[in-house]
Amino acid sequence: MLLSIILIPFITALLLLFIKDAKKSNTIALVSSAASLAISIWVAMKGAPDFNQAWIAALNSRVFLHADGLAKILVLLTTISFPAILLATGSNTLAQKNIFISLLLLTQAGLLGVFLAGDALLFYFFWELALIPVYFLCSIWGGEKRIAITFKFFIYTFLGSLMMLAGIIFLYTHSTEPNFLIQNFAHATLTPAQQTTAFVLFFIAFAIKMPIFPLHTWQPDAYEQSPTAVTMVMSAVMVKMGLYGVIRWLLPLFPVAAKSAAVIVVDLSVIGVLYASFIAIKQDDIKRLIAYSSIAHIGLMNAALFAHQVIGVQGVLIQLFSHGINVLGLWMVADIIEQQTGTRSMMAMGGLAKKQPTLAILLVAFAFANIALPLTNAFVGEFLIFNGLFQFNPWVAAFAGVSVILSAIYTLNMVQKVAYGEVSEATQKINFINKGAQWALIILLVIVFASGVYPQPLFDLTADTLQQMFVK
Amino acid sequence: MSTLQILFFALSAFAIISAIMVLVSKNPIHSVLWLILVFFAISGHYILLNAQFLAIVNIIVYAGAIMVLFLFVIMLMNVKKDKEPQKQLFVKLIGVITGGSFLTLLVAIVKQTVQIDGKQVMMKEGTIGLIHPLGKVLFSDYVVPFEISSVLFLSAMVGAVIIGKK
Amino acid sequence: MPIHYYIYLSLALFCIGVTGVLTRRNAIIVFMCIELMLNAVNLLLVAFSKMFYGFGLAESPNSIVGIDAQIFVFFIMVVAAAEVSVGLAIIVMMYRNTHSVDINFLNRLKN
Amino acid sequence: MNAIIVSALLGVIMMFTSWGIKGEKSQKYIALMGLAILILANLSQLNGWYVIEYDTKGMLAFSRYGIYANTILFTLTFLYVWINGDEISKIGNHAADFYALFFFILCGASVLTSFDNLLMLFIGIEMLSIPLYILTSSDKTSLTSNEAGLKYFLMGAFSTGILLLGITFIYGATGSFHLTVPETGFKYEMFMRSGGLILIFVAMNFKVSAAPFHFWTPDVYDGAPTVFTSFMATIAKAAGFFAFMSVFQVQYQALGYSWTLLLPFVIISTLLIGNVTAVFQRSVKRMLAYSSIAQAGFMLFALYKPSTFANEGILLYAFVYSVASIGMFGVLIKMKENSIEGFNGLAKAHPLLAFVTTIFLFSLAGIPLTGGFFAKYYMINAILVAGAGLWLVIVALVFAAISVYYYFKIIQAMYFVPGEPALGEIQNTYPYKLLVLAVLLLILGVFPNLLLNYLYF
Amino acid sequence: MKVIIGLIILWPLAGFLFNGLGRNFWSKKIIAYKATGYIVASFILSVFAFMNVQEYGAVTVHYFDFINTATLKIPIDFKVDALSSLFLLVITGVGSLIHLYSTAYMKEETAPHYARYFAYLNLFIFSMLLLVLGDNFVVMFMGWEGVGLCSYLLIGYWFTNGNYNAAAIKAFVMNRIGDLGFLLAIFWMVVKLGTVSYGDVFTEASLTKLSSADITAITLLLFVGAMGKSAQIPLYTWLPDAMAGPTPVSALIHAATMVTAGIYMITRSNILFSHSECTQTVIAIIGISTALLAATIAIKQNDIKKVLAYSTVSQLGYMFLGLGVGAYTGAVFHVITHAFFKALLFLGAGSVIHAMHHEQDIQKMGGLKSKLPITHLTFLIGCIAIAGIPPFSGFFSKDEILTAAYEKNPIYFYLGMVGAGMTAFYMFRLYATTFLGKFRGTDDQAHHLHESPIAMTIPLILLAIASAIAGVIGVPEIMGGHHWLGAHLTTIVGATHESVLSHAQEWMLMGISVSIAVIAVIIAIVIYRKKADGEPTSGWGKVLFNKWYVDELYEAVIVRPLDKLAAFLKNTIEKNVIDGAVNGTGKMVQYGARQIRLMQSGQVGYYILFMVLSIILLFVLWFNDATILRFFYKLTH
Repeated sequence: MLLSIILIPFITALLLLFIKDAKKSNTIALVSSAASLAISIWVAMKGAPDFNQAWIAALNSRVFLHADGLAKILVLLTTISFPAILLATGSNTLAQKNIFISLLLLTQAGLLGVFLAGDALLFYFFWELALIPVYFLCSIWGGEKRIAITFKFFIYTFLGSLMMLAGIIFLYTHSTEPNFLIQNFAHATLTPAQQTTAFVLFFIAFAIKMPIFPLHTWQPDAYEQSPTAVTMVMSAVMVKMGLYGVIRWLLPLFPVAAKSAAVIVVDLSVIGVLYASFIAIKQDDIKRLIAYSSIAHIGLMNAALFAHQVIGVQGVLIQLFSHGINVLGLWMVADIIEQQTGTRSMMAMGGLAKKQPTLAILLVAFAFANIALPLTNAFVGEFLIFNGLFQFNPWVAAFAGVSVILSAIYTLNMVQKVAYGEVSEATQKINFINKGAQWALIILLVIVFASGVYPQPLFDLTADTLQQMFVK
Repeated sequence: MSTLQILFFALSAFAIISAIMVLVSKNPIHSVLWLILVFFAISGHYILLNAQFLAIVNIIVYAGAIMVLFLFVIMLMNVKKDKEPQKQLFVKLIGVITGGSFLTLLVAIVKQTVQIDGKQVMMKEGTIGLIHPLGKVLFSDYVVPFEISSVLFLSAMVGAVIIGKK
Repeated sequence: MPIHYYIYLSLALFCIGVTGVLTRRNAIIVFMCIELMLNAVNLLLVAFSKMFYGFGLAESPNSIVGIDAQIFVFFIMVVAAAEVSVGLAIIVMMYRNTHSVDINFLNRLKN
Repeated sequence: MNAIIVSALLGVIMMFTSWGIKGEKSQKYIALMGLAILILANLSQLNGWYVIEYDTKGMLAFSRYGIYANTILFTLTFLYVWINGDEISKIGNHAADFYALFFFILCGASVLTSFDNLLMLFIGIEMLSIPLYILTSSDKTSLTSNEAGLKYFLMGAFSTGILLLGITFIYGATGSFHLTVPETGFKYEMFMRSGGLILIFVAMNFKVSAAPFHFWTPDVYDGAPTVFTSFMATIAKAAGFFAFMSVFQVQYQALGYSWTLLLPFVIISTLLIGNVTAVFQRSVKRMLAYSSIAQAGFMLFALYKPSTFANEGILLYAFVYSVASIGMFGVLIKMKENSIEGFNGLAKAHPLLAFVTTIFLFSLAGIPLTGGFFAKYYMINAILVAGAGLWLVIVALVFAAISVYYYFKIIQAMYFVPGEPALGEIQNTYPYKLLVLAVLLLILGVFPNLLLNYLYF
Repeated sequence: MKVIIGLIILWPLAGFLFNGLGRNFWSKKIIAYKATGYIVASFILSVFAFMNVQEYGAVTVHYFDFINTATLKIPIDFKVDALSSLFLLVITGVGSLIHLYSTAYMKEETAPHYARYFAYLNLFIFSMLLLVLGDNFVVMFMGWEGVGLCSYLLIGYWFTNGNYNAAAIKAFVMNRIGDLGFLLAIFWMVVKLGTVSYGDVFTEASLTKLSSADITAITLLLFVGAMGKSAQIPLYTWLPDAMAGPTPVSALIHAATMVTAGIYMITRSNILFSHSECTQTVIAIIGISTALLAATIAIKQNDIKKVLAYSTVSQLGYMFLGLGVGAYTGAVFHVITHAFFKALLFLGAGSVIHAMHHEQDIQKMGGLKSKLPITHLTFLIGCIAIAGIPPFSGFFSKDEILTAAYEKNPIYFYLGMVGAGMTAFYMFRLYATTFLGKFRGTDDQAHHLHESPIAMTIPLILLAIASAIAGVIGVPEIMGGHHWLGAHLTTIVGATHESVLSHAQEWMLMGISVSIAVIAVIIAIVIYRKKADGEPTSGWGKVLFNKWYVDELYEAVIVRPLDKLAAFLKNTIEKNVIDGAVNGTGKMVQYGARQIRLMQSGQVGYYILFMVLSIILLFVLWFNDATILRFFYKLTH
């Protein structure tokens, strides 16, 4: 069951290499991603048995897939995102679209693998599998400065993952039994100094992936230059890999180090949140704005994780999902606008509400979900996150809280510049919204409100992870 | 000072001076000739050490065959003394200093090795340097390397053919 | 004769060889200096051989301890001869192409 | 023993082939057949089958490991000849002689995987080196080839001198040439012995082109005919590493703590110089030369302390690295020019070639799902198991990230930069041969134990 | 009850969905009927709920758990009690009237925009009901932010106008600042108590779990929230700007309901506030300061809606003064009366603007008395009510607050008196300039002047009646009433305490306030009967006309420095420092590559030299390993 979630996109990806027709390949991909969505919903509801098979005997590494709450929610996010993305960007014309989609699905397989892997080596494998197709996607189909930017992004993240590799091997050599099961590492007897070392190694990898200030500079550029479908994947799902790593690795395996680093990391994250928010205020490029907003949100989640309060972590578990959905919606709207106006500069936009009211409404809805208005999904998560931060330190929460105001400023600025005002020359070009994108957005919007009003299913889904983390 | 010691020091001085002359001679042919003298001096040492076989081989193979080969090549090329390019003095100085420090270091290593302090080398006596025991050992214990070095020669031969053939 | 004498002598010859390699530009002379280094090693080996032979004799009159070093010297000579044949062939070929045996002339390949 | 004898015999046979059989194709096939026989003969030793049963009197010691290392080298040579056979015959008209030299080199390599005496080390290294000098300078009309040959020869001879001095020191200190020093003579902890070891260390570093003794590498690899660079950088180097391992796996304790200082020093300078200098190369061939230095830096990890990871890792590394390099050089041979720009637009013009190149580069960079990843993995694991500091690993990984920088430049050129690739004529089957290598790398990238399991059966 | 309360809140939501989703399908007529109908339905149910509370007391209904985890449980509970039922009535009642009014006022809009307008308005009612009905702070916060959102959307309703959008953003952001305070207060409660339900929190307030410092902090933070929503110093500047929205919106949101949310919140948690003397003092001071400041500004404004806006701020200040001095009943009373008369005034103003074709400057009006009789009359009633002249409603509520203030501290009272005087003055200045004297507008406007349609006048009339008589619910005892409101709210704020003032004193205070008001009214009418103010060019007039330059001050002290900071971060730190460091690393590698490359000189001599030097280096390293090794050993082990 779990294996099939990963294999479906993987096999489809290979299959697509041989299907030259753009439309057909899109349909096939859509069907495949819908299939994995169906399976993942089934898994989320009913659970699934672990998949456990010997892999590299010499190293005692296993193909071990395990779905706990954390994995389920992220798998769900991934499998929801991909059909939505395919639906939304299906009509975009690209050269060699079948390969584009194929690489996209490979990324999906990698992402799903990351979330499901219970074996460190396997985890690392998928971690890279998720990265490499993105490198090609961005470099081939990206914007003007794509090559240099993507390269920077790739080297940056690759360096991070190499550090993680060092960390994994370090743990492996210190664990009581020589195998790679992540649970097994928890039994490794590490001195505090060793814990700190391993912690730092892993943290670099995750911090770059998330990214945390000041390691974030690859992100806005990468988001800006990537083809939007990839940006969506990166920002909705890929950045979650970093947070996932923190939850899966740093907190349970290095409790002492995580605790002693908490103050630094939380402070750094909060500084990053404010920093990114401030920069977002001054952005004119709509994609960069969303990118910085994403940095701020991710920073907040990271802070809450390291604050390590039950309530805050619970919030993060929800927010992982919510942020993905919201940011996906924002990107889709941004994509439609960019596709049709040919510009990303908000100065050139305006009057969308007059020209395309539906799109404007969707933009506004996602914008407000993004700033965590109550009854949208993000509110639940951020409310709990702030609560956790407050428990950690009220001042930190207060400072982080300033981002609530700042986010309102930049989001509303964006809404104003894009949607309101007189119809600009660029906006005049927006003549239609393709049905796929519209439906994807509406589905996402339904999720936004549904999980904003009744988030309990998400809580239930992640309860076991929380239990594991806090009840010893 | 015994004769042995006198001979030793004389040969040593001769060897070192000749070696230095190899370096300082401007004319390559002179260098070759000085080098042959070094080899003779070394052969002298071998005789002192009663390594007669090696002494002979050294003279025949090295001083005789190899050095003559060198000589031939130099003459073939007809390198004149005035055509011979020289390195800058500065570079030479660096070379000498480096060589000197290398020597110092190696000597330091030997000096540090207290275990060989006062150990003597057996002069004149001993049968191991004679052909008979050497031959016996060479064709019993060392027959594998002996055979394998023939392969080495084969490859050198092939190489010479490849490179030498026009 | 103390072993140190031989060691110092050999090391001196060896380092003269090294210095020669470092200071000369003529490829043939450089190669000759390398031969000098090999010979210095040979001498040292023989000296060691006789030192160990001395130890061996003290234990048994029929000892041939140390003979392996002399055989080693023999092999060094053999290999050196092979090397010389190839080396000179390369130098001659070089000379045929460039009419020079100056190693400073070899600087097409760099950086 | 089988390997040594059969390879020597095959060398001789190949020598005569050049007189008897004229067709270059048939020479190639004879060589391939010979290699197959060689592999079989080598493996059959495991089953107790000997061409000649002879007591080597402690000169050689045959282990399962050594035989397996031989097999790897022979297999690599087989792949190498299979892919590059046509290119070899284009250089001069000595194809058969070159094959003979390959066999002699393999003979030397077999010695290096099984020696138990420093004399055999010396002879083995010379057997490896002398044919390489010849191969390097084999393109007689090319000045660069001449230059590379002479440089290689002079420096190689010099390093031989250093090696011999080291062996002599060890002999002086222990009274024995045996790798495992018998309990006679002076005991351990001798300064001269350690000094000798360091000198051997230097000479071996030279052979495997580890910094700061790497200087010959870029020039020689660059100057030599590409097809032979491919051989030198892979099989010869791997053989050198096996020898290096044999010496220091036994003797490393003699250096005590110094070992934990000297080796890291060499490792880091190798990684630094190899990786950092490669960044700036415009010539792919030269870049690969530097990258091979950098790869040597990783392979040196295995020397730190003997362990299963080190032993298995060096085999895996040697194989994977060689396969990737042979592949990469295989692509390079077909390019009309060596510059990175030459690769521009290759993905459009020849997608399959671009794909296999990508896999080779991935493997060299150590990206997961290719064998290169596990090779690096084993190395890191080895050094961590050996108790070395994590800092060494981290530094190495930072350099690995830098290596991605230059490897990916080619990928960028192939896929993202439009242009006309400077592609020479390619036979239809040629890319598929390379594809075999790529597939091999991919398989090893997922199941590295396919290679390593044979060590234990 | 569960169903009824659910329906009260769901009707507006249904209206929102109906109008929002169907904006392209329905005709304007259907939209208007449905939108108004839903609210009226809600009102009817509210009345029913109110009766129910009167009869059986408070009701709490549980629907589902919003958040239910091991550590925190936040249910979606609604509570209808004395306080919320009152607010229900006000919201749905006034809301219905304003919806009705709007159907006519917004006639000019095209159908989709018309629908959008009503969708927003319905959503607002929904949010406001959520705010009022919630049984815990989180549900209140949901409504709290929801009304903020609707306020934003409605202020920026005419979205093509950039200034309107700026005003909308300003409103939302300032509200968010307050919301942050509110949120922090909630966090504080969660951390200390683990619950946010009113019942639990208020019970715990008197127990040991909360120290007095905690309570002070929580209440102050809550008050920060109230400041934002109810436009108190220093967060009041958004409200005048919010007049950019359609006038009925100003009436509903920015006068009658949303802005009073702060008062509702504080009254709701009065138990907490009563425990903190400090907070109460702060509230009182802020309240009276706001009342005075806004009143002074209102004196010199020429925009009919701006005057009303500042008047609203000022009146809200009074309400906070009431809260600060503990007169919760008085504050709620004033909320109710203010809802009537301020909604009336705004709608009246809307009627005027409607008649004047969107002219808002009172200098260009005058003499409208005869042209707009109903509007004039109702507006006058509103003015009298707000000026505090008995027996109109404003008098009773304001008097109750001022009396309580006097009890607390006479200074509050005197300052309040001054404010009351100013209120009377500027309201009648507005009245006189608008309705009396000669018409000063263009001929075109004069030609088209007409009384508003019936849909607009009916709400005016109904509200005028309410404004006039609403005082009856809180007639103080000395005037023979028994203060129904006080009795009604006993369950919420406790029994009305016995006044310490003698009857004579009370009468005297009333007398002072009434006479000051009357005098101010007379002065205003005398001055502005014939002419209008020009724009003052110097002196105090100019300062007041420019609103004490507070906006400019904020701009200079807060907005611009932050903007500069953001620009600095974006252009300098991000680009040069952080990204610079990253790129610098890359450059360093390249530089190193260039340098190391030079070592590869191509000369064999140098190569061998380097080799020998390296050997020497290795030896030196080895010799010196005692010192170097110790260093490396530490690193490696």
